[in-house]
Amino acid sequence: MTTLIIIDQPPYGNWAGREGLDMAFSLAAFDQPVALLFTGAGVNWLRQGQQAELIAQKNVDRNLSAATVFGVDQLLADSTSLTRFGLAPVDLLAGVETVRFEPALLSSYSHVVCP
Amino acid sequence: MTTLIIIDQPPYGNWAGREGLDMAFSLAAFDQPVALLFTGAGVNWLRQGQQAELIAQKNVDRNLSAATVFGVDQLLADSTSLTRFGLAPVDLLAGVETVRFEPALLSSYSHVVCP
Amino acid sequence: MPSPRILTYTLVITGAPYTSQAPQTALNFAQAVLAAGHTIDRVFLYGDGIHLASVLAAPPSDEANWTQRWGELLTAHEIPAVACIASALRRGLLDPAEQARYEKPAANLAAPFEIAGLGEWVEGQLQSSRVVYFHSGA
Amino acid sequence: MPSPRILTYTLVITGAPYTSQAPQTALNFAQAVLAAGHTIDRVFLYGDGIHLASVLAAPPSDEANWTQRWGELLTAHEIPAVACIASALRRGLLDPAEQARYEKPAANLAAPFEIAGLGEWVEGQLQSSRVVYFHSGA
Amino acid sequence: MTTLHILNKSPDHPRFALCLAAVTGEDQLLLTENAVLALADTTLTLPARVAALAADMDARGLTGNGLSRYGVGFDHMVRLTTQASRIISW
Amino acid sequence: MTTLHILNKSPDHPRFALCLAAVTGEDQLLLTENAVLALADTTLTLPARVAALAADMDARGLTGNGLSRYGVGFDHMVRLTTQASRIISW
Repeated sequence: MTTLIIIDQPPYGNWAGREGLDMAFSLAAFDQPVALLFTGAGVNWLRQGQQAELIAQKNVDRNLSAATVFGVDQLLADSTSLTRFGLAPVDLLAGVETVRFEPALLSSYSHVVCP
Repeated sequence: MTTLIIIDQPPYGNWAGREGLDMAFSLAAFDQPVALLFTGAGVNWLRQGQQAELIAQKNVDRNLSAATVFGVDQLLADSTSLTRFGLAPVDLLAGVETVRFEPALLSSYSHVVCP
Repeated sequence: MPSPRILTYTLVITGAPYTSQAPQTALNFAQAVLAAGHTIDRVFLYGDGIHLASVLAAPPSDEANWTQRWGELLTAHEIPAVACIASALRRGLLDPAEQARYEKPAANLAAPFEIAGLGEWVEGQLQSSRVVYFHSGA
Repeated sequence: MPSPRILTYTLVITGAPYTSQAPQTALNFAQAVLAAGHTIDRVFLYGDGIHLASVLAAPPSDEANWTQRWGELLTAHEIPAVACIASALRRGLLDPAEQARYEKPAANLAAPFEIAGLGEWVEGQLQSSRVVYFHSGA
Repeated sequence: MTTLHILNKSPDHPRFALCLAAVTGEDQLLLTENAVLALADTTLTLPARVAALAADMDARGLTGNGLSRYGVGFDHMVRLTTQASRIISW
Repeated sequence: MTTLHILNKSPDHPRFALCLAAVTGEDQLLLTENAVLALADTTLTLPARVAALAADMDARGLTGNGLSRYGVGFDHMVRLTTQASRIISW
C-alpha cells in the first residue's frame, strides 16, 4: 500500500514540488508508507549545497537528507535526468537511490501522485 | 511602436492565452498599434468551430475573427506549429497570416509581450 | 463485465478557478460519479486549488461562478469539502478562527468549505476506494 | 560606455506569491532599480499576480510576507501599484467599492495597492522607458 | 493490474512526455482539457488504448477527421475509474 | 537593436525553447529563477551572451564547475535593462 510521490518540477521557482514533498512528509507523519521519485528537472531538489535563504525561501535539503528518519521509505531519482543535469552520486544528498523511470518502476506502488 | 503579443498557450485549459488576448484588445481599444502571434500549442486558438460553451467558457473565435475590426493590426501564426497541429488555411479563422517564428519576425516590433 | 458496485471517491483539486480548468472538470466528474450511484467521501483543495473556496470571487455575470456551483453540489449531497490549511493561510484564504488568530481584517472562506490539515487527504487515501486528482493544466 | 541616464520603469507582475517566485524576483529588481537612481512609474499586477495584493495572506512566521514587503517599498517610494480589475474580481480580490457593488461580505485589498483597468498597463507601455514583466515560473 | 492515466497537460508540456513514458500497452489513457490537442498533434504517437473527453474536444473544435471515435463523456470517465485498479492524474 | 531576453522557465518548459529560437548572436540572455538550471543541463547549447542571477544559482546549489562566471547581481540586471533597446520576458 505504498504511495509514490513523483516530483518533476525544479525547486524554488514554483511551489508544486514543495507541495509534493509536504504530501510525502504528511503520509510519513501518519505512519503511512511513502516513497519519493525525482525526475526531469525535479532531480535538482537533490543537489547538495542549496542556499535557498539567498532568495528568502526555506532550504529543503536538510529535510530531504533526513527523509528516511522521518519515515519516508525511499528517495529515488531517475538516472537519465541525473545525467542530463550533470548530477553524479557525489553531488547528491545522502540516501538517494538511482532508478530508471519506467512502467515497471511505478507498478510496485498502490498509489502514484504527481502533484 | 507596435506591440507584439505572443500566445503560446492553448485555449481554455489555462488563462494565460486569454489574458494575452485581453492585453491585445486593450491596446487596440486605446488606439495603440498591436499584433498577435500564435505559436506552439497556441495556434489552436485559431481553429474554426470552437464550442467553448460546452465547458462553460466563452468562445473567443468571434472576437478573434473580428480582431482587425477592433483595431488589432495583424493575426500571425507560426507555420511550423500550424503543420504540427494539422491546421491548413481552410481550418483557420479568417484573416490569419502565416509566418515563421524567428528573430527577424520579432525585430520589427518595439514591444514584445509573452504573457 | 464486472457487476456494478458502489465505490467511494476522494477528489483532490489542486488547480485554481479562472486560471486552470481543474474545478470545472472536477465538478463535471463529481456529478457523473453521483449520477452513477457512487459516493464522494470528501473533496480536498490543495495548493492553488484552495482559491475555489473564496467567497469573494466575483466573475462577470456571463461567466460561471465555480465557488457557488461547487457549494450547491456539496450542500445538496452533504459532501465535506476541506481546504488545506497550509495552502490556504499562505494564499490568503481564512475562516473566522484563522482571521482571529492572525489578527486579519476579514475572513473569506465560502460555505460549506472548511479549513483543515493534510491529515484529511491522508484519510481519503486510506478510506476511499478511489482518489482522483484535478491538477492545474498547461 | 554610455553615460548613466535616469530611466523610468513599469513593472508588471503576473505570477502569484507562494506559487511562483515572481513577486520576490520583482522586489529585488525594484530595489536595484531604485538604488541605481532610476524611477519606478508604477507596478501593475495582472492575472495570478493580483494575489500579491491580498491583505489576508498569513504565511508561517519563518517565511517572508511578500505583500507586506512590497507594501513597504511602495509606500516608502510613493510608487503607485494597481491590480487589474478583471483579474482581481474573478479571483476574489476586492476593495470596499467592489465589495459593495457585488454585495460581498468583505474586502481584502492590502494598502497601498489599488484596483483599476488594463488602461494603467497601456499607460505604462506608453510612458515608461522600460517595461519589465515578472511571470509565473515553471 | 491496469492503470488509468488521466492527462490534462498540453502536448508540449514536459508532463505529457512523462505520462507517455509511464503508460503500458494494457493501460488506459484519458486525455482531458488541453491534452485533447494531442489528437491533432501530428508529431505524437499515442498509446493504443486512448480516449478523450468529448466536451473538451468540441470546445477546441476537434470534431472532424475521424477524431470523434475518441470522444467520451464524463459517465465513461467514471466507468474507467471504476474499472482501473489504479489511477494516476498527470 | 539589441534585445535583452529575461527567461525564468525551467529548461524543459516549452517556453524555454521558444525563447532560444528568438535570441540572436547580438542579444543578451539573462537566466532567472528556475531557468538558471539550464547552466547545468548537458543537453542544451546556450547563446554566447548569457548571464544568470547569482542568487538563483546559489539557491539551487549551482556553484562549482566554473559556473560562477555566469553569475550576476540585480544591479547588473538593472544595467542590462538600461543598455538594451528592447526587453522580452519569457
